Amino acid sequence: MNDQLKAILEVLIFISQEPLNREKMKEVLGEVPDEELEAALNSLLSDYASGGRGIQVVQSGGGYLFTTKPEHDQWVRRLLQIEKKTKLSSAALETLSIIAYHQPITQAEISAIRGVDSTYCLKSLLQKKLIKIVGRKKAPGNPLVYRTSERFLQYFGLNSLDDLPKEEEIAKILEEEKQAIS
Amino acid sequence: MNDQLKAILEVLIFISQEPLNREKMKEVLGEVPDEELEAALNSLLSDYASGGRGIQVVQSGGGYLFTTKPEHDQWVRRLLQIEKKTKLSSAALETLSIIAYHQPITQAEISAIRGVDSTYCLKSLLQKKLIKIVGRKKAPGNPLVYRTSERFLQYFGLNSLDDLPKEEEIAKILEEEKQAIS
Amino acid sequence: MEQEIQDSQESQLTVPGSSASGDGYQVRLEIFEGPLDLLLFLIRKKKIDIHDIPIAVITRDYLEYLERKDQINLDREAEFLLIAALLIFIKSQMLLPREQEAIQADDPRQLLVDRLLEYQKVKVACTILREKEEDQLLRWKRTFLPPVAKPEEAELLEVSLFDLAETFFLLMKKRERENLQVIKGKDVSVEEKMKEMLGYLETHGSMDFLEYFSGQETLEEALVSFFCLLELVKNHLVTAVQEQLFQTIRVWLRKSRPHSHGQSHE
Repeated sequence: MNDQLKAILEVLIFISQEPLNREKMKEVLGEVPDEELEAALNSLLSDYASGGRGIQVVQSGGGYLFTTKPEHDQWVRRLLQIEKKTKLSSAALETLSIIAYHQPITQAEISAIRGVDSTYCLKSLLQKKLIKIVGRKKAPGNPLVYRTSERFLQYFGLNSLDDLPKEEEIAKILEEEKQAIS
Repeated sequence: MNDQLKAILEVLIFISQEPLNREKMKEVLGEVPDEELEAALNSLLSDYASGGRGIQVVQSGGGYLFTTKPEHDQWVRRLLQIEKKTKLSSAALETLSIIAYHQPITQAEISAIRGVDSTYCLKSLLQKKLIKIVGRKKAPGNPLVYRTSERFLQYFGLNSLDDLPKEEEIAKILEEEKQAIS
Repeated sequence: MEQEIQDSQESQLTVPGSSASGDGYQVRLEIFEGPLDLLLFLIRKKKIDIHDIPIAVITRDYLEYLERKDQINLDREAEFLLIAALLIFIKSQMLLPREQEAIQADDPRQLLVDRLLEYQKVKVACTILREKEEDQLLRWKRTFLPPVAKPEEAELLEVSLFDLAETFFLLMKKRERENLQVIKGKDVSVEEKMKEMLGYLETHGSMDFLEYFSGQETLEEALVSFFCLLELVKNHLVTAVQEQLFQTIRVWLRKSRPHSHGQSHE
C-alpha cells in the first residue's frame, strides 16, 4: 500500500467542493496505476469507517467526499445555529449601516435608499438585537422608527454613535485606492 | 477517555467555518467537565498528528481547525488550479506587525514608526480583515484606533497574541545579525 | 496592490551578495520602502554602530541615494526628503560648539537613534512573521460548508466597523452616481423651464417637486426641471426642503415664509 498516495487522496477529497471522482484524481496525480489508486482509496475509506470517528469518507454522486455521520446531526445543527446567530448577511449589513448613519429611520426610508425591500433584514437585525424600535413616526401610516441598540455599540466596540467612522475618514481610505489604481 | 465526545468534537471542528474555540464547544455541548474536554481534544490532535495523514487538526486563532499539511500544497493547487497564494507586501506586513506589537494604535502613530504614511496599507489590511477599527482615541482629532483581528492570528498560525515573537527573540536575532556583518 | 512593492525587506536582509557595478553599490531590485529602511541599510552597509552614527557620512550617502531615485519608492519621495532635512538639522546641531559636557545627555542624534532601533525591531519581527506566513500559506482549509445540513440562504459575514462604514458610504456614492447620470441628459431650454417653474410657484405658493417632476411630459423635460430647481436654489430664488432622503422635495419662492411643511409624504 502506498501511504503517500493515501495521504494525498485524503487532502484532495478534503479540499474538493464536489465529490471527487477518479478521473479528476488521475488528472491531478498524473500516472497512477488503477490498482494502486483503488487500494489507497479502500484503505482510506476503511480508516474512517473504523469506529469512533465523527467524520467519514463516502462514495456519492460519482465521487468521494467527506461527510459527517448522521448520528451527529443534532450537534451540527446546534453549531450552525450558533454561528448563524453571530454573523450578518451582506444585505443585513447594508441595512444596519443605513440605520447607523441615518437614525431614527423608517422601513420605507431604508428600502428607498437600498432600492430593495428591507423588511426581512430588519427582522433579522431585531432578532440579533442590533437594532430596536423606538416609536412611530408622525407621518401617514405611522411607520415604526428604528435605531441601533446598545448591543450594536458593543458589537462594534464603540463608546457612542459619535465614534462611528466619518465619511471623510472612510473616503480617505478609499481615495488611496483610486490613486493606486490610476 | 470519552470516545463519543471526541467524535462529536471532530465533527464540530470539521463543520465550523472558523477556528472553533472552547466557549463555542461548550455552548454546543452543554455541560462538559473541562478535563474531559481537554482530554478529548488532546486525543483528537494526537490521532491526526500520527504519521501518514493528509489532514490535521491544528490550534490557531484561538481555536481548533482542520487544515492540510504544507507538504501537500502543490497537490491542492493542482486540484483547484490556482497559483501560489500571494504574500502580504512588505509595507503591509510592516504595518501589521507594528499594529500587532503596539495595539491599540492610531494611523499617525503607525506612520511615525514607519516613517511613511500608512493609510493605504491600513485600507488593504482592513479589507483583508487582518485588522479592525476598535474605537477612537481620546486625543485631538479623535483618531480611529486599530487592533489586529482573530483572522490575523489565524493567518500567521498563532493561537493568541502571546505567541508573537518575543522581545528577547528579536533582540537575539539582532545580535546575531550584528555579529554576522561585523 | 500596485502600490506595494514586494519584498524590499527580504532582499535587504540577505543583501551582502550584491553585485558591484560602475557607480558603486548596486543591489538587485532593491527598492527602499521608506526613509528609515534606507537609513538602516546604509548603517549596516558601512558597519556603523547604530548608537554612534557619523551623521556627516550617513547624510552624504543618504542624499546620494535620493539623487539616484531608482532605488527609492518615488511615491514616498516627500517622506525621504523629510528625513534628509532631519539629518542635515542634526548635523548642524552637532557642529554647534558644545559648551558644557554636562549637556552631553541630549545628543541631537538620540531621537533618530531611538526611531531606528524601534524600526529595526519591526523589521526583525517582520522576517519572523514572514516565515510563519509562508508556512501558513501552504496549509489549506475548507472555505465551504461540507454537505451536512442544507446550505444556508445567504453568505454570512463577520463584519467590522470598517465594513459597516464602508458599506454605507459606498451605497451613498452609488446613489450619487445614479443621480448624476440622470442629470446629464438635459437639452430642453433651461430658461423657459425656469420661467415656467417660477410662474407655477407664483400662482401656487409652493410645489411638491417630485409631483411636478413626474408630471412632466417627457423624461427629458423632467430632467431639465430638476436641473432648473438646482439653478433656482443656487441663485437663491427658491428654497427647497427635503426632510428625509428620497422623500419629496418641497419648494417655495424665497420671500414667502418657508414653513408649513411636514405633511408631504409620498
